Amino acid sequence: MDHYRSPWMNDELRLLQEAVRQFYAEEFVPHYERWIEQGMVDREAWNKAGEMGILCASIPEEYGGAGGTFAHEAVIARELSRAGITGFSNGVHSGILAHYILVYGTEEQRRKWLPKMATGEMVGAIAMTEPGAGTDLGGISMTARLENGNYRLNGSKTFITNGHHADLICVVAKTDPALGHKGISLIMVETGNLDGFSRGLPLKKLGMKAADTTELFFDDVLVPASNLLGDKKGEGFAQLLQQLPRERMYIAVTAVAVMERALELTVEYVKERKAFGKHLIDFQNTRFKLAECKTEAKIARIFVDHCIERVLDGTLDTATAAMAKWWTTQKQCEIVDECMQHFGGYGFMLEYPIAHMYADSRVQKIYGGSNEIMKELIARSL
Amino acid sequence: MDHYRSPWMNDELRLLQEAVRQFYAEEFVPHYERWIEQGMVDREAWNKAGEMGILCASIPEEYGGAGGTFAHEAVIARELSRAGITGFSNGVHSGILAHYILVYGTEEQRRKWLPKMATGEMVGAIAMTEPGAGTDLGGISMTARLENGNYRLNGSKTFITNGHHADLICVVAKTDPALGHKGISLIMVETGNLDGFSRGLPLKKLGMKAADTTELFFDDVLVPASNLLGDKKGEGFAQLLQQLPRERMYIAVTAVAVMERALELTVEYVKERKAFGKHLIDFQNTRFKLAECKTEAKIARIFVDHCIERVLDGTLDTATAAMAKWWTTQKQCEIVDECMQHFGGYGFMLEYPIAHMYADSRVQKIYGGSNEIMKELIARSL
Amino acid sequence: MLDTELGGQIRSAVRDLCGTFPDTYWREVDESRGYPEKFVQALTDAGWLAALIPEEYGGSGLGIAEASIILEEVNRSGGNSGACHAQMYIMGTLLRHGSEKQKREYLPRIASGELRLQSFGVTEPTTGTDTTKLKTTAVRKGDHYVVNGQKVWISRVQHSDLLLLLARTTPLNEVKKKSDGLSVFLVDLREASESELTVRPIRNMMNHETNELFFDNLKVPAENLIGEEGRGFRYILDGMNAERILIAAECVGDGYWFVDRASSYAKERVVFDRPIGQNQGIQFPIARAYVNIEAANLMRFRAAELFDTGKPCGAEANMAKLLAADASWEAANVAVQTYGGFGFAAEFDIERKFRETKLYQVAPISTNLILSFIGEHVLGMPRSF
Amino acid sequence: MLDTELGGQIRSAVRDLCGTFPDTYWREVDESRGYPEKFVQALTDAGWLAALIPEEYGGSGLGIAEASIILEEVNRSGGNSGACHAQMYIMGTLLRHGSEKQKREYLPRIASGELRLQSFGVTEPTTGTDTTKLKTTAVRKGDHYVVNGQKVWISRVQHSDLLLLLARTTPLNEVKKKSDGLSVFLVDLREASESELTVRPIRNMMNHETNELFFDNLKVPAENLIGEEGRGFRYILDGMNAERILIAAECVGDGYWFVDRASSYAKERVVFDRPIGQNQGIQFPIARAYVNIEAANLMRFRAAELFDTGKPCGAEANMAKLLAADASWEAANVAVQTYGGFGFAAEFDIERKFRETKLYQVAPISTNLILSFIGEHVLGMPRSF
Repeated sequence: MDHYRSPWMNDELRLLQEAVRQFYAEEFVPHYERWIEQGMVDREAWNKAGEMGILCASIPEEYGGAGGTFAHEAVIARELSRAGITGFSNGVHSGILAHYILVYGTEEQRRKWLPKMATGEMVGAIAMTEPGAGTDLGGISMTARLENGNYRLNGSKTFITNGHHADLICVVAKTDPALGHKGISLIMVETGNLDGFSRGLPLKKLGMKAADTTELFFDDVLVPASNLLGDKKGEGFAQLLQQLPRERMYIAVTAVAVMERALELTVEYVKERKAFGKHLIDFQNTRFKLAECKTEAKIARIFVDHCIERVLDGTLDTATAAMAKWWTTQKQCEIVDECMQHFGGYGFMLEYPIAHMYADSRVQKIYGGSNEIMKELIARSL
Repeated sequence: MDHYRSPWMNDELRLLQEAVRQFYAEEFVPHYERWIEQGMVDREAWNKAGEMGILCASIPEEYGGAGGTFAHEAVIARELSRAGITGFSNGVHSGILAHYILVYGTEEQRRKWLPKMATGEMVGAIAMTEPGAGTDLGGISMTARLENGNYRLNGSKTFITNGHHADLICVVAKTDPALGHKGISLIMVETGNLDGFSRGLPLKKLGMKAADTTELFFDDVLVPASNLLGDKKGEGFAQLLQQLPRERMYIAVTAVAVMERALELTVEYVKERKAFGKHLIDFQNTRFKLAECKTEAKIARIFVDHCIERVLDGTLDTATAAMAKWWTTQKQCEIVDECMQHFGGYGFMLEYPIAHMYADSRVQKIYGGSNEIMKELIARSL
Repeated sequence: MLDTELGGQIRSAVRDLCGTFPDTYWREVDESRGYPEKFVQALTDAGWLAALIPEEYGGSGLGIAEASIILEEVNRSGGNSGACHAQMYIMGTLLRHGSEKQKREYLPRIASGELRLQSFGVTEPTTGTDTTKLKTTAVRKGDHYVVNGQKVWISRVQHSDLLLLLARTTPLNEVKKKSDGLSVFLVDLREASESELTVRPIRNMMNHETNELFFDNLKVPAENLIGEEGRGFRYILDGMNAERILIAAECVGDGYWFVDRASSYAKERVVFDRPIGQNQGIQFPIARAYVNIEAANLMRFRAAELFDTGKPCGAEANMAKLLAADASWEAANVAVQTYGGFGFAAEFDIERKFRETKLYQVAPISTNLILSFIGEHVLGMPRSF
Repeated sequence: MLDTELGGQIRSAVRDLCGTFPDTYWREVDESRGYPEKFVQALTDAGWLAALIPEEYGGSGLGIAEASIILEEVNRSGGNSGACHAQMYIMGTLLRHGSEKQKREYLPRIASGELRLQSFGVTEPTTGTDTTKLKTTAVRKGDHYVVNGQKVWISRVQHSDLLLLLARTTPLNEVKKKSDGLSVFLVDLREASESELTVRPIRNMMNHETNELFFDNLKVPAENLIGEEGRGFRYILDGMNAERILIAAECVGDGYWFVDRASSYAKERVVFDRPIGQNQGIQFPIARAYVNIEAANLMRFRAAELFDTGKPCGAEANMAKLLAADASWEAANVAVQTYGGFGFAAEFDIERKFRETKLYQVAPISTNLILSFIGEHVLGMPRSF
């Protein structure tokens, strides 16, 4: 957007940005249409990303990561959206799961899993939602009972991002069903040759067609007791909550990148396309609507940059993160919708990226904590 | 708003903020209701403000100003809104007119007028709009003809802020009517004992009741040729344009302060008031709506702070200033409207400040360049 | 109903009458915070305020659709029905539930204008929209009731002769349903002494006379009880749909007025050598506001048709009020924006109507309560508060 | 019109028929990007698609109000009228302007389902909404016209036997008015050879078959010209109001479907120990969406009533389409938000209908062109483009 540069960018990040941009263009974009058709990214995309160094970018080098910060993650996520790609869910893998392991895991667990996640040898997923329990974690029915040094897992999960490819799954389960929220733990499951574990077919969904999203089934699955994340049962709920503000910023970063791209594509289109003998951009309605979009995209960018700086200095609070999540995703949907309108019928054609952006955007208002939940979190600070 | 502090604030500005807050509370607030009734602030409010040092805060000390920056002006303007006062139009006086004189005036002009403006001995106004010409300056019919070392002014102006009290008026007039925009000049008029000059009664208007807004009539008014602002005829249009981005920030700063105050008053009210046996704040609709308001107020604040930093480092561009002006005033009206709704019938009662805020806010979307014009300016950058 | 011959005749007659009260008249009334005495008199003399009173009681026995056309035209002319609309819907309680004696005594004099029934005393400061919780009591003492309590937002008390009052006659803890035990009285304001009834005006943003009332042992003759004691809540509910339909019509009238003014101004006002209406940024918002008024207008006539044929119309009356209030408010904003600075100057009347129409987003029922009503009673979702 | 007996009977019969095509049917058609062959056949067999064809030509001679109820019910049942609605409004051009011979030849077979007239060839890639500039030409050569040019967004060509084509028969520079010189032809798609007519499907976001057409010396018998040569633009204008009313009805049907699903789900889905519909953040948006659908619905019936009584209905038809498309889109968004993650999963059908209803904010006329129409032709403001 014009001459504005994010205040947290520096030379190192600029080099990373260039490199990542080139990597996506060469390694992802040519396969993207095929990924959409097959309903998921290629498994080897993860290995390539690992080689490129964009997995676990903010994990310390001693655990195989790139030793960067959230700013590195933001650059990597932003460029993915700018390349027009959805469905390569590195946010869950590097941004969330790897950080769970880093923060809550034992030293042994860190050394065991993080290096493999950094190379892409293991793809990570988090299995939280169940058919009957989304927002309300107290309602989950997945159980993990401790028996002879093993946890026995029973239950099913749905809408699991990276579900098909996942080699390492962090399962939210009740280790003490009687205790409600305090009986929830995070159990790490390695899926290789695992008896009783199966995955559903990729779910058919509105957008994000290249995202590998499946159901997972656990039928008397046994994992060693040492796979409990951290060293204490019943901490799962607190562990999930603690990282949320930071996690929500991934969504906000993506939202802003999508707005900017939508606007860019639309401005290009309305400058070319003619109606009634004029370029579309010469109609005042077009000018005003796009000026409004540009304003809100820029404001969103500046606000999210502010929040990123708060992540970096450790002062991002729950309410502000919630503001960033709901507002940027709301504006993403509004701006993409408005932009699409300027394409007329062409906006519906899948050969135009705006059609994909439209279908892909809507879920942003739902996942990562629905925007209604965000408003409730903000209301608590009133 | 929570723990957020504007990044451009420093200890000196914090002291200023405290002092100004106290000054308004003691010297303005007790008279405010009366000012509303009489349709204008007291003339001596200007002198008191001069004594306090809040006039010409960003004018160098050598011309009697306080030697501050736009940040000082912003603090002074913000506190006025926080005190709930509209109508003391220091923005026009110190923020705009004094800067015209500083930037375009000759050294003699600066020394002649700025010190008096700084003390409040002279109140300043800018006479631009005419009954037949607002946005389109090319359409003004006020003339200033050079005759024997004098300019002879003929015409009338309307909606002139500070019109009744003004001692020094910067009149936008055509010195060469044949030249269109290039024939426009700024002529400084000292109103004391001036033949042919008269003012209308205070205009009745929707809000801003304490603002002294009048029509001005010039009937063969003669002023010395040396009252041409600067030393060259026909520069008026360029002079007016050049300062606009900075001027628009006054409106944006006020908009944010009003949003924050509206939200504060409303949160207080909904925490007290009950309906159906619950406090209003316990209704989810109340919580969500106010969470939305709080989000947008905070985002506006962060964006405006970004723009203020750009004013301070001299990089604020036209499009970004236009974004700040239209978006913050739009949000000001939306938020005040939404807040008022939560007061139910009480929101209409003039003893509740929210009723005044509602009536006062609407004009923000119109003056300083209507929001439609702002969108056009942004569209040019698409 | 939208274009019946009768409706057209009424519209045109009321429009003619309103035409004799130009903008300046309303501006002056507003400025002096006065009551449009002359206008209300003219409207009464022409019989329009008695539209809903049956012919046998001296009225013209029209339906709510026709009555709503009258008020729409008042607002569409630049005036404000707020000064007199209540007579139309308050009277219904008396008409439907009053005794023959009460009707013979009051209705013809209301129809002729001799008596004004403009005030409706329901809301209290602490009960807000939860009417069944109201605390004003009326206790029977011989041939009188003695009223104690407080009311708020009671409009037009200073320009009305009669007040329809809702008060509790059986304490809340002695009734089976909380809506039981409330009764309706016709209070003669002319007879109430100052010590028994104190009227305190509330200053507000528009020229809408509204007051707080304080009852201190006010004596009301028992014969002024309407219908049966304890059934008052039901009696006034009937009138609420009428009120919503009429207010929707006023909003529609306001909406058309704003659109007329805005589009005319947009055609005439030339900036940068062309009429500003040629700008899509001006034209499209006016057009969109118009579309929403048209839709609200259809809902208002739909509700009126159901009302006039005795069918349930709660949903439609509420939706009409919601749609119309939102639409007139949108139109008001569009008009201000089209007029620019002139929109704020009293002499263009936009600012006055802008203040006046805003009231209907809150009164007599807020948007949120309408949404609750639709959510619960039409769509069957659970009660949310 | 809203609640006539005939309308009610049609509604209930169509609803019964649609009930035999459950969600899974439509989901499979969508998934395979197929044509709802079986459904269209059933609708045709029951005579519903011939609703507007006069009885003398084998149809049922109903009005547009009844026809719109049919399509509304299709969409309200979770289906999509997009596969077959065009037959209803295209046929009008043939009916009103065709020769008796043409009518006798085609209408009865269209009514019986033997022939499908589902495609309408107007839009071109470079002319967009400015129809009079179209470049496809038809040149008379003996007893044939020879057609050359290109069309875009031509729906259902692969499932239609006949195409109504608009082409220029007199060059633009030889006509007085730019809307002169266009003519309408009935093209028999079964007879067109591949070398003369190329059909290229366009992949899109919903399962809506739409195509580009390339005409390369396509021969059309002169007897297939409808009405007089050069007057075609006027002939198709007539049908546009019908199209808008029918599409408004489909949007209304979609809107009710979304609100039904959302409110049912909100009643059943329990989170934090209570149905989510108890949350105002869920309930109020559903209620608001419902109110807007109700308003749009009234405008749709208003437009239909004017259409059916032969009165001008351009403003109302356009407003109905605008209001209904906006309302169904609002309802779609509300439904997705209510369903949360499940709103995106194909098995709940919300995502399919969400994609389908979105189309109507753009097609067959965009919101902005409707606002221009209202601004210029209803409110008298200057042309803005």
